[in-house]
Amino acid sequence: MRMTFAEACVAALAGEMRNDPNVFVMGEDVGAFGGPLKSTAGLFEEFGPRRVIDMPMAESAIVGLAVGAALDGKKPVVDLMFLEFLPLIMQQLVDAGAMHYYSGGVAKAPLVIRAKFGVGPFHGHAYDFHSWATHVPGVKVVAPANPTDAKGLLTAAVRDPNPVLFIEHMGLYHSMREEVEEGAFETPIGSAAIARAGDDVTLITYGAMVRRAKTFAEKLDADGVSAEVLDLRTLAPLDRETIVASVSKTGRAVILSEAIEPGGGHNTVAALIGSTCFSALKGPVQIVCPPPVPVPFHRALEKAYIPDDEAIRSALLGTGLSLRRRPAAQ
Amino acid sequence: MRMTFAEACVAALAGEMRNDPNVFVMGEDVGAFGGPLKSTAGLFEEFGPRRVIDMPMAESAIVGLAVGAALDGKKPVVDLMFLEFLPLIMQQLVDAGAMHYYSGGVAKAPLVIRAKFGVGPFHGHAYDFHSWATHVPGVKVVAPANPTDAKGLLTAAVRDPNPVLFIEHMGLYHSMREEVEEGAFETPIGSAAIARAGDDVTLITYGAMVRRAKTFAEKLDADGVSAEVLDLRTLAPLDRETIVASVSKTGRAVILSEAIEPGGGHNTVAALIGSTCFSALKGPVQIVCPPPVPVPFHRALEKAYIPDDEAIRSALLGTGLSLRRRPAAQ
Amino acid sequence: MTRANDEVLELYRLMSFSRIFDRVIGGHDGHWHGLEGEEAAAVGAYFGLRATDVLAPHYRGSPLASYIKGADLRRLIAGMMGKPTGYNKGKHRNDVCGPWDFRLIGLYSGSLGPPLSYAAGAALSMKLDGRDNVAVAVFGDGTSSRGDVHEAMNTSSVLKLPIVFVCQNNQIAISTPTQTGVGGEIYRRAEGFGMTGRAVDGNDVLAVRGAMDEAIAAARAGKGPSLIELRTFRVAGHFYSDTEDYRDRETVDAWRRKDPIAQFSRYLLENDICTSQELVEIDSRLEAEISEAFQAALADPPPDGRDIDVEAVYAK
Amino acid sequence: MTRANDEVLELYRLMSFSRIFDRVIGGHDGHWHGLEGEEAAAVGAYFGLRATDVLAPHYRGSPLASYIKGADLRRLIAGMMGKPTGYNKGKHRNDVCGPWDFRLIGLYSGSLGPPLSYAAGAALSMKLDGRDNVAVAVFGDGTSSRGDVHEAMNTSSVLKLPIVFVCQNNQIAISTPTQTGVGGEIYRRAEGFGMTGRAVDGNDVLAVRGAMDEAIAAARAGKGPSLIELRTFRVAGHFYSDTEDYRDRETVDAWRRKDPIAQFSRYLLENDICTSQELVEIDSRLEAEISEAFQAALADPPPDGRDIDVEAVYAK
Ligand SMILES: Cc1ncc(C[n+]2csc(CCOP(=O)(O)OP(=O)(O)O)c2C)c(N)n1
Ligand SMILES: Cc1ncc(C[n+]2csc(CCOP(=O)(O)OP(=O)(O)O)c2C)c(N)n1
Ligand SMILES: [Mg+2]
Ligand SMILES: [Mg+2]
Repeated sequence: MRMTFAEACVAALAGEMRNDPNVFVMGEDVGAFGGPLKSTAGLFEEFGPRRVIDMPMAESAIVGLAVGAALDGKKPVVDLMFLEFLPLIMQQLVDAGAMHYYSGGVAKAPLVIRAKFGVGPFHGHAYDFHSWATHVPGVKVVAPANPTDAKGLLTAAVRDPNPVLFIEHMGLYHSMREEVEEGAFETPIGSAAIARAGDDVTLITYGAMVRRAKTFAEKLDADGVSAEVLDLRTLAPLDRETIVASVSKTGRAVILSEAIEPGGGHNTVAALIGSTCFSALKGPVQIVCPPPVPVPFHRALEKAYIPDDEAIRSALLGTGLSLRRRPAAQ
Repeated sequence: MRMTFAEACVAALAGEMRNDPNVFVMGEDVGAFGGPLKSTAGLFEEFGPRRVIDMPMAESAIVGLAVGAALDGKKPVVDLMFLEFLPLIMQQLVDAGAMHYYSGGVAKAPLVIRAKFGVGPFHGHAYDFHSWATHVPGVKVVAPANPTDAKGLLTAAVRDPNPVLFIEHMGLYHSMREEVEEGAFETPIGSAAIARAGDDVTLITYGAMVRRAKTFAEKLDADGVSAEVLDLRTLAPLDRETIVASVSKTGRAVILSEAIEPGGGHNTVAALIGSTCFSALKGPVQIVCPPPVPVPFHRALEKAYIPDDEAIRSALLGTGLSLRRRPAAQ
Repeated sequence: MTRANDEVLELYRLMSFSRIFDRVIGGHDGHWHGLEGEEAAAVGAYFGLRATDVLAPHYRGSPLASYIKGADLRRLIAGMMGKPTGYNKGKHRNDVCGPWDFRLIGLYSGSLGPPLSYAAGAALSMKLDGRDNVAVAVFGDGTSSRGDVHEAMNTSSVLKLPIVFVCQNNQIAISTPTQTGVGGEIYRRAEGFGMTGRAVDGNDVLAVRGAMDEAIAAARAGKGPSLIELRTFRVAGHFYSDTEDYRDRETVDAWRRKDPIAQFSRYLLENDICTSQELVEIDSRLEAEISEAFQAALADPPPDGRDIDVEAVYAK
Repeated sequence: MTRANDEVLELYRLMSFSRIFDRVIGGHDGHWHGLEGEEAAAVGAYFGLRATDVLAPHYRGSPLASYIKGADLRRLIAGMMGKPTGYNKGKHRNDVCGPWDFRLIGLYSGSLGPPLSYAAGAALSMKLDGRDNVAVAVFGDGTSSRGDVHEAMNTSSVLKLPIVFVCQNNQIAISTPTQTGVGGEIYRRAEGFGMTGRAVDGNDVLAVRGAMDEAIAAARAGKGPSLIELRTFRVAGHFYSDTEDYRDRETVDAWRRKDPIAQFSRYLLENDICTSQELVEIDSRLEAEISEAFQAALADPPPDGRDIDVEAVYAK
């Protein structure tokens, strides 16, 4: 069936809710309203108010209740609305992440927190704060880049016995439709995907940037450069093997991120490559990401904020690649 | 005058409070109690309850009030008690960091947030969550490693027109006494210090790890290795020049951190070195830091958590250095 | 208490301003959060502060608050469009964040709630200086569920700060009615924090002003904080192009009949405070003022990429 | 309501347990947060829950709560020492975090407040299943200032959850007395959330039990949450070796004279529920039980570095 990213998320939830009576959805306006940006469209109609629970505007309590219900054996899926609200629930994330370890292995907190982010048609609430969550022990962070992975990763997140932050790029949300397998399937958490194979450089990214990287990589053929695109899919814990294998092969890496540079998760990837692929590296690892300012409002500034093709191109040059642009006819 | 780290912080505050009526201190138990771990000892006696304000146990509001008072021209210094409470005030940090930029340059939020952390004699509340704050636009993060810098950096933080997170390692708090200059002086924010000069490798760190790195570096002489120790002092914004200059000289870098690896600020340093010092690097940049688990409780596990000399030693080997340990007589 | 006629007419003008402003902005931007039905509450809450007082308005109605506090309409609208001529230089949204130039505290991120403490902090600063200023902090019924409200109210109470908390209870938060979002009556929460709380008809601008005047006078006099709950109704959609299929039209229509502007017009005419001709003139001047400012803002140049101005993130 | 004598004696035993436990643990660890003076409040709040009920106790008194809920004393003490034989395998502190094995929700970081919502979440789970279980969530007067309390109470109220909130008001938070930390009366906050709230003499264990029984029965019967404020006093220091130079001894001594255990002993004797000889016997059995468990825990081996067990961070 052809689905958008948002529809694929709903399909994953509907599937898990049908299979497992312990799965339920909670958040602000997830019921009759259909969820922010229609993120839960149709679930209320199918599962009713007992399993699709509208909550007061109290993010700490929403996630807090999910933690408690999860301890008690439920599998709550919270719609946090926006990743911009992550600061409001950091404490709950820290606690949930610690529970299994700190309880000596007795407690489990299998909840999922869905959170929308990213510059896109929905103007605002774009902050990409995911990096904080990668720094919380015991928490997994997942960022699908297409409808199929959205369904497979959300299914896996619901089934995972740990707290999972599931981030949804608003630029992908309703924009592309793709054939998505019927029925339940899992995309394993902790495994990256080679979105495009190549030999000369690895472009490493997640979410909406995967599409941009792929498009860019296509164009690079014209420069005589064969670029591999690595879709991280899981941002914590990282799929170290796939990253290392790819960069060991290509010898060059550019990491594309929508989070600001200092303290951002992309640095973890860069540091991993720097320490693990040292002898394979033919040039410096480059990070392409927004400048360290709050996400600006005007569309023209948003555009200047998110790395564009020009920034990727100069990062490629920064890795020491030479781009032999062919005549315009190409 | 010879002072401990904690006394140096108090001296900085007392000095600024005498000079500037807009400076005041707020937090839980900062008054007659003298502050957590005596972090404000004597201030209440000198300045009274109008300028040393005991607050209810409401961290978001405490920092929130500081933000509002700062907007209105005050220079509040919040004692947050522990960096472990950072999750409770992330939203206030994000907002405060955005105010100058988002107001078109009109608003300023010159507050200081003091926060204790680190494994030390005070058992518990050790989390090193500073990395999140390095990922918040508009916020500065400062981490002194000795009493002199504690005084100079806290003075600078109070005078800085931006929100500053000032982290205080509990392992340093009352343990060492050092001669500290009388009167007000500033240690500039944004500038790292060469704590020990060396030629073969740069050990980069902050807080209590600086002392460990220096002690370790002394011992390395016996291995025929001359190690430079770089005390970052400011964790955001980083002193890129000093880092790059040192590693360009030595060709090798080991970053020591008390924050867990994924998403930690040490990766930002490693990525910077990897991208900027590529051709100078003689071996892979190494990070030595705790494993990604919540800080464990038992002293034996705390010890296993915090990187020890053995871990530093193997990281040094990881950079490709050969350690020619001389006979035991040494 | 009787009010001077020019003050009463100014209240009318501001309510009418808001209604017209909604139409102009909503026609341009479907995301606009309109204030229809809540004008008496908002105008009543925001009117009459000193330039030196601090105001943290509710996000819905924030441009009205800025306008009342003295902001230039053209710059405000430019700021809502993200133009560099706006107060925020295109970097942020003046629709939810009024200019600090006029001592407004808005949203510096998307999160509702935290500004209540920022306002309390400004009140603390006033108190430390011994100034007889106040801070007014306004929040919605939805926002009332956030812990920020609790922390700001309790802290203001124990510190006896000169702040007035106002809940603009329009009985809904996006699609969530107060029945399922709010336990108990909001104004009664004040008692539990040791401050007075009262509920007022939020569609009666004079009742709102009366309650605000008392609360502000008490705060200025050092009597500490209080809470006023303004009971009104969101006749508007959550945003301008909201299809509102989550609620039934009857209730909305019933409240439309209690329209605060129509109600206040009747009061003005019945009490011979002005003629209907005068009201028409006020409205047409407003139409002209708003559309002129809007057109001017629209014509202002957009930023270019360099206006992102990375250095500006830190104050010097 | 009259109670069976064995229940009444059990209440005595548990209070006395707490007093002796304090002495043994405090003698070993100066950081220990003692419960002296608050035993009636804590025992009254924690007694009588079903194994299937969930309890999020206040951090002060958490081991007592764990013991009452069925935890093994030796493992509990070992857990407080960070021994691998403890419930947390040395990775965390059983002094502030009781074992989930017995459906206790403790502190999973140093932050007080958030566990209230976790307890509410467990209550939500019970309600979704239609079980007649309850959750009991206890917090201090200091903790009452946190927004967590507000969010948990409001959310529990609108969802009508089977949860009983209990404020163990010992009139101080570290050095901050309720007068400067808490605005208003805590139990009255319940009204503002649409639930009943009541204040009870927290030094009278039977009064506490009476209030708890009613609130728990109401919650089990689907009548939703309520709040009980237990008024007591922290006779102990904030921690065992606290010099307490921030408060005057007179008030403390006055409360010492209202000692809940002495008071309850008198009641037991005056009403011929038992003889003083029986009380002495209870106490000496407790002394033996506690010191035996303590010595055994002390003798348990400490962890070694490998017990850090990094893989254990994720559940499989
Ligand atoms: C902390 C937070 N949670 C959620 C949102 C998303 N949101 C935007 S407006 C709104 C409704 C707010 O309701 P209310 O406070 O009653 O204001 P109203 O829209 O009715 O004026 C919500 C939930 C937000 N902006 N901030
Ligand atoms: C969120 C948070 N803020 C501050 C602290 C530090 N702290 C530990 S105990 C305590 C006092 C708590 O007071 P109360 O809730 O009354 O409990 P009591 O100690 O009186 O039993 C404080 C402030 C904390 N643990 N958590
Ligand atoms: Mg509302
Ligand atoms: Mg207390």
